[in-house]
Amino acid sequence: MADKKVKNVFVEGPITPEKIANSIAHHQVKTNIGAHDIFLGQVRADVIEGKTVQAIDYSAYEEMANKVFHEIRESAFDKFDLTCMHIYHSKGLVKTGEICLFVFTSSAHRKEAMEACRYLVEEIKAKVPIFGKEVFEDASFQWKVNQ
Amino acid sequence: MADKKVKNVFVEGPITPEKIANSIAHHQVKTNIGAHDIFLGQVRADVIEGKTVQAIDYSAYEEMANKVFHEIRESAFDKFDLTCMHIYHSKGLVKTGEICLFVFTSSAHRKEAMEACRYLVEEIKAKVPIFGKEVFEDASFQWKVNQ
Amino acid sequence: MILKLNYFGQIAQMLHKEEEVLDLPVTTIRELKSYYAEKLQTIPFSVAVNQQLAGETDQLNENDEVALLPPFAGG
Amino acid sequence: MILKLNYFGQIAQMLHKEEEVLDLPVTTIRELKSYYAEKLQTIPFSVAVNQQLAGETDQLNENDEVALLPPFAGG
Repeated sequence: MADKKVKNVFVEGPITPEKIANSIAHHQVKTNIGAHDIFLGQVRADVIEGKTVQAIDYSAYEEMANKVFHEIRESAFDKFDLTCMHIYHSKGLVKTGEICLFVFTSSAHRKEAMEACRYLVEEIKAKVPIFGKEVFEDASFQWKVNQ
Repeated sequence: MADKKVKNVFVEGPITPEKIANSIAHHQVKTNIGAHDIFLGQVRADVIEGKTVQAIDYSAYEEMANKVFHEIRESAFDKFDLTCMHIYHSKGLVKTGEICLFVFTSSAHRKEAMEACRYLVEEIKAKVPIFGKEVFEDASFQWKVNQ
Repeated sequence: MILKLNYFGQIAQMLHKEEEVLDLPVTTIRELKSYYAEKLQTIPFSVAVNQQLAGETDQLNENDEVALLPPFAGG
Repeated sequence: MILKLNYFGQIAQMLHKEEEVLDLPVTTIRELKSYYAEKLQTIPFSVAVNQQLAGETDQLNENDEVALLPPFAGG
């Protein structure tokens, strides 16, 4: 079910639990699915030199990012026997405790769904031009860098 | 945050997307979490000798199953640096497309959450005394066996 | 030896009951398994004693809660 | 060579702009990188040309869309 059209992965602000529930519910008609794996990235209240992160302000080179997301999706469909795959990433402000990344893989069997999900998360972290400003309580900030 | 009390893991009937959303929402106050991994088992409409599965009727040796779930939880807390862990499994009838297993791990970092989730799913499939009757459209059935 | 027996899934279906108390001529899990092997024909099963999986050479005790467990299907 | 430059994140912040068109004395990514290295000081960056990550020896062409990308932070 690889889809050739480049989709918009970005969501303004946090990804809500309701959006995740709706996405799960939409898959209940696909009765060839036996396993879903969902990865959620949540903004952490890290303490850096005595100051606590309040939010991350995400920006991206959106047009390129959506193309890279598309390439990552296509390569995952090639590597793994998946029924469905969905990726959403926040742009703009996401507060601590809120969700900024939602990766959703579905397959007949658990192994494929789990391996694909992990692959996608690593690829996204490494390859997509998304930038994050960690904003502290006193409105100072620092630029986040993925490990 | 290992919990010594044996919890009841069983839910009557399918696990709803709303339950999953609520569970995610409850973790938004835990701002030391950076990554969640969620595994969902969904009942597949397998075709076996020309007959299509309509539902799985789950039963369990419940008291022992809850103890085994507890042991699996404790061992996962020992092995992985987790903030939270939740497991729910259906009993009774779960129709195709509905969710019968919900495993939810949370950690500061993605690696721990993902490895723990995978560990839990494998342990659950191998060790918990849960039984499933695959019911076909003509009301005949066969007993499911985990691979 | 008096044992409280619990049957599950396909085994309960085949034996037409979920539990019974029996006085059985067995003292180990191996003996119990061979006692049931013929009743259960081709159904593979494991045995739990007092809600713990038991090994072949484990001893049984009077009034133990014994469960006959067909293959697991959780998830 | 006329290039359409796009700056992101920390780079946009440091240069006080998100885009500009410049005529730069560079023909390869390596030359472009050394041109910007001193402006951007310690910020590591990669370069995308027409929305594809570019290698050091890639050639630039007139009117290319060039993006300077600081370290990624998605997820």
